[in-house]
Amino acid sequence: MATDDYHYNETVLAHIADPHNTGFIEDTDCIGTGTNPACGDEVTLYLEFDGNIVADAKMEVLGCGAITAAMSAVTDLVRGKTVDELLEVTPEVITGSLGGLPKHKRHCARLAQRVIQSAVKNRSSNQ
Amino acid sequence: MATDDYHYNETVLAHIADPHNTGFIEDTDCIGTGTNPACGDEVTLYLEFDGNIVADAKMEVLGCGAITAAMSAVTDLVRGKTVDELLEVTPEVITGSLGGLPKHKRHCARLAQRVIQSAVKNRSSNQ
Amino acid sequence: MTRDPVYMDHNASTPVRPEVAEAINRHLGPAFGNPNSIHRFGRQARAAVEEAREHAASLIGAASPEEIIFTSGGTESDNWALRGAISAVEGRGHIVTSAIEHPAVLDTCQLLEKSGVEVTYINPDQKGLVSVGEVAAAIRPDTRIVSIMWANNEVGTVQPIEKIGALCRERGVLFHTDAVQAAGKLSIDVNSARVDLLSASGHKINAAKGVGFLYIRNGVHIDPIITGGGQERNLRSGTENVPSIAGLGEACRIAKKEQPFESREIASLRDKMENEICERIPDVVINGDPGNRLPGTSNLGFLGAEGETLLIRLDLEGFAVSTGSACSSGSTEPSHVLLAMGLPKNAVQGSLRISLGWGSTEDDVNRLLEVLPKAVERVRSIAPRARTASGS
Amino acid sequence: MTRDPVYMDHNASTPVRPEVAEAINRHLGPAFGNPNSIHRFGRQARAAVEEAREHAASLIGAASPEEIIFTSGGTESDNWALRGAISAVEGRGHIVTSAIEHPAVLDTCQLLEKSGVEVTYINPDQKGLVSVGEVAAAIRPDTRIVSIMWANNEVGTVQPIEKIGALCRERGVLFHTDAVQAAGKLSIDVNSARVDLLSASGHKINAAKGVGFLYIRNGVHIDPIITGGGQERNLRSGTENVPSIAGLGEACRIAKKEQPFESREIASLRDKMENEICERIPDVVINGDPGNRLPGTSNLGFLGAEGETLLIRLDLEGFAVSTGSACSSGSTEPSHVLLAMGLPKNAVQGSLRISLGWGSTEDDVNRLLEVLPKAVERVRSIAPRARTASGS
Ligand SMILES: Cc1ncc(COP(=O)(O)O)c(C=O)c1O
Ligand SMILES: Cc1ncc(COP(=O)(O)O)c(C=O)c1O
Repeated sequence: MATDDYHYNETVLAHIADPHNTGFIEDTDCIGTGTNPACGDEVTLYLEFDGNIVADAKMEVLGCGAITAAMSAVTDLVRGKTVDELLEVTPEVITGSLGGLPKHKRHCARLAQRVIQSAVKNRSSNQ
Repeated sequence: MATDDYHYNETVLAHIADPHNTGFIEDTDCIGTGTNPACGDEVTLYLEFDGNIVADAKMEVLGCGAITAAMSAVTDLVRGKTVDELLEVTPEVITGSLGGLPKHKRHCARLAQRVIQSAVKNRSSNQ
Repeated sequence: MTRDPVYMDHNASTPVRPEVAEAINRHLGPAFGNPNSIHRFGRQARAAVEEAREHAASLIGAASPEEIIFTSGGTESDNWALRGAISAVEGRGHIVTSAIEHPAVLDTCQLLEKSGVEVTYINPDQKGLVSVGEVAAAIRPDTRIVSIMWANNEVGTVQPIEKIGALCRERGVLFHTDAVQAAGKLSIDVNSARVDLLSASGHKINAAKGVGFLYIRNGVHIDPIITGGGQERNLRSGTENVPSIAGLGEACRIAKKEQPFESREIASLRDKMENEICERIPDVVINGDPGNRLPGTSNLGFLGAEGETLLIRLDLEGFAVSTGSACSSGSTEPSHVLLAMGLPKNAVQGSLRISLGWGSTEDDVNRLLEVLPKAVERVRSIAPRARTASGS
Repeated sequence: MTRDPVYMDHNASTPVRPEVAEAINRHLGPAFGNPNSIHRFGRQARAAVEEAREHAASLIGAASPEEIIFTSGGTESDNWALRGAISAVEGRGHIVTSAIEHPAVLDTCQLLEKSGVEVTYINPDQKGLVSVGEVAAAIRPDTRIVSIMWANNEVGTVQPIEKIGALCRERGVLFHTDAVQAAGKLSIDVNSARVDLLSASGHKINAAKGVGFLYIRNGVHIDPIITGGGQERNLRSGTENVPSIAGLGEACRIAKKEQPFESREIASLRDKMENEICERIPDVVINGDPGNRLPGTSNLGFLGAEGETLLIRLDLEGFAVSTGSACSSGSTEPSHVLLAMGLPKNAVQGSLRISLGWGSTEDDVNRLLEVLPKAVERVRSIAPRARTASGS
């Protein structure tokens, strides 16, 4: 098929229509947040650890389709990962797991990564 | 039908495809000529009088469709007319007898009229 | 069992009427000639173009078909009106426009500003209405042109065009109106409205994309922006898009005949839909001016939801709607129209445009009503505030 | 018994191939969406546009589909290349072009002159060929762009594009070529020819009127001339003409595949026709460069006849030909191309362009050969010189 740098692909569309792991986790201190002032996006990520390993992840998003898809993908990606491994979840990894994002939406993957880092930082600072 | 200021109408097209009274008249002194330097048109009109009345008319044209049609029409229009009546064959009369000319070709009717006048003048000057 | 998707995005583009497709196909077939050719193929094409011009003139009440010049669409028409008006006079000049114009006007104004033209952008009120008084106050001695759209593409608000037209006439200023969304949906008369320049686009009135026209009142002079072969009375060069022009003519002919009836039907379908939505779904606001809108346009704010996510959920359920204008696919910014209207952030973020038109049915609306409440609920549940909200 | 008229004016416009009409109709039917809409109707339209872009890129050997920007036709492409290149730099600048360009280039240059741009118009030789040396000599330090057409629309002469391209690259000057007549008829490779900007038009390659493209080499910057919604990577705003673009893509795909074969066929048909005409009719000259022409183009001077009159006579007999370019229907002046080539007045006045293309048959040619000698004789007999000529 012809290249399409304008539209969401089917994977992204499926994430947006039915984002994974929406909601929140009570009693966790591992919470990351992020905003994108230009679009008005607001994002929260909740991680629950079992020892050093992410056991559960949930997210809330009020933002465009791309950030919704990115956060949905993140909640899948982080499961089973150690804190060190979490730092390896780069924007490229997130975009890759979505099969790509339109050019003008790639910043959403960067926001999603910052939210992971924010969560990790909040946890560490409380340990 | 919609107005069409761009194309020749059917009457004009018929004149162009088969112009009337082409050729020349030998032994007449009533010859009018005209040129249009911009287009390169060259026109000659031959009139033969029976007393004060035009008995025959012929024309030669090397020029665009519009001047060909105008001259063709003129050779019909002038027949049976007196010299005075010839002066009443205005560009409007010529254009009218063709059912109209495209706007940018109306100057051809003016050239045709000048050729009639030129013929009349040449005759008068020889009488 | 998959049902046909339901198209509810008529302000973005419209389906082509079969009569229009037929007219187009005539000139994709044996009547393919160049209208500037002298021979019969040319004459046949020319006749079609001139017939279309008459239908277009008739749709907007132009005094003469000569006042209609075909273009490649609404965007070119808007560009031409503004760029052509500015370039036709000495000095840089001043433009008065509104902050809720289509980007074809707004971006062009912003670019003209870079070359020294001054522009006043008038903000509308909360309903999207531009005040005639503010236009009057903005006109200066060096104002070359006032450009106010007839109706807005996102919220549908209809502007007081007749009053602005009278004002501009009185003040001796050119008046352009972008009627891309209004033509064929509202009754338009360029003479009673005293419009000098009017833009229209084929694909908003059930004709093809890539064709439109600019009405230029007899006696008004603007410079051409595309020059060359001298087509369109030397005002818009380029071989005429005969098939699309023939189709546009047919669409204008049909619109002229059916507009009053169709508009009433569509408006009542839209009103029914809005009433039901507001009844079945909490926290919905209607954006725009409910009493003064394009017949098929409904712009709704679903507070606490995000528009694009809702749009995509609806898309996967088989409904095509939009979050605002479809013209700037790259845009991630919130609607400049809703922002200029001063709406609160959550109404802007949660806004969805549902636009009905030719072919929309009660069944479409009923199917949407089945699906929309759950979709809104689901999308709202994703948002951070869900935690503190009453329900979940 | 009336037979179908015979179309021999393919340089003015071409019939639409059935595959192209089919592609167009797909997007006049259910796939009518706006390619900038997010929903499935939009995605479907977008995919068609991007596929067409790939076919267009492939036809001219572009390195990337991104280098193809769709426009409303050849005239807009030419305008854009020149106006956009001039506007993109400070200062007024200088253009080098030829005296035999299409009016889309020539008139635009003349208008740019009015705003202070300087233009050098190079005269071709008697065959219509532009000298590379003269282009080299015309380039100045402030030359912004050289614009030389790939092949001429009236006489078909093919220019030394590769050499001009190499020259411009060496001198650091932008090189634009109007390939409206060449695309699909000659093999084109923008990279070996070192072309920076190339114009093409749909209706010259069996696609629709009102669509075309401008190739813009990656890294080359020109200003947009139509602004707004930000379509086409912000270079050409306006809702994309999806049906016509899809059709153009299909036409490019077919042309790429069939061009070498079809061009050979058409050229041999044209040569046969010319030979027969010159054998059967006295005082005929071939205008242009017989050894270096577009395959279907034949421009003949029937000395002592007048072209338009001959054209109309042929039209009534069922043959569509032209006297030169079809673009300027209003024009009464003799061909600027033939004049610039320095042809004698009678060759200019008596010139007729017969252009063959896809769908032309041997039978068409045979039918013409039956009719043409008498038609020429009749038209010659009208002229004043008939009296002194030998025959009548
Ligand atoms: C109000 C308005 N103006 C202009 C345009 C641009 O017209 P087009 O899509 O024909 O370029 C549109 C639609 O996109 C519109 O809604
Ligand atoms: C050489 C050349 N350039 C430009 C054009 C203009 O293209 P269009 O007809 O698409 O406006 C034409 C044809 O008319 C042409 O032959």
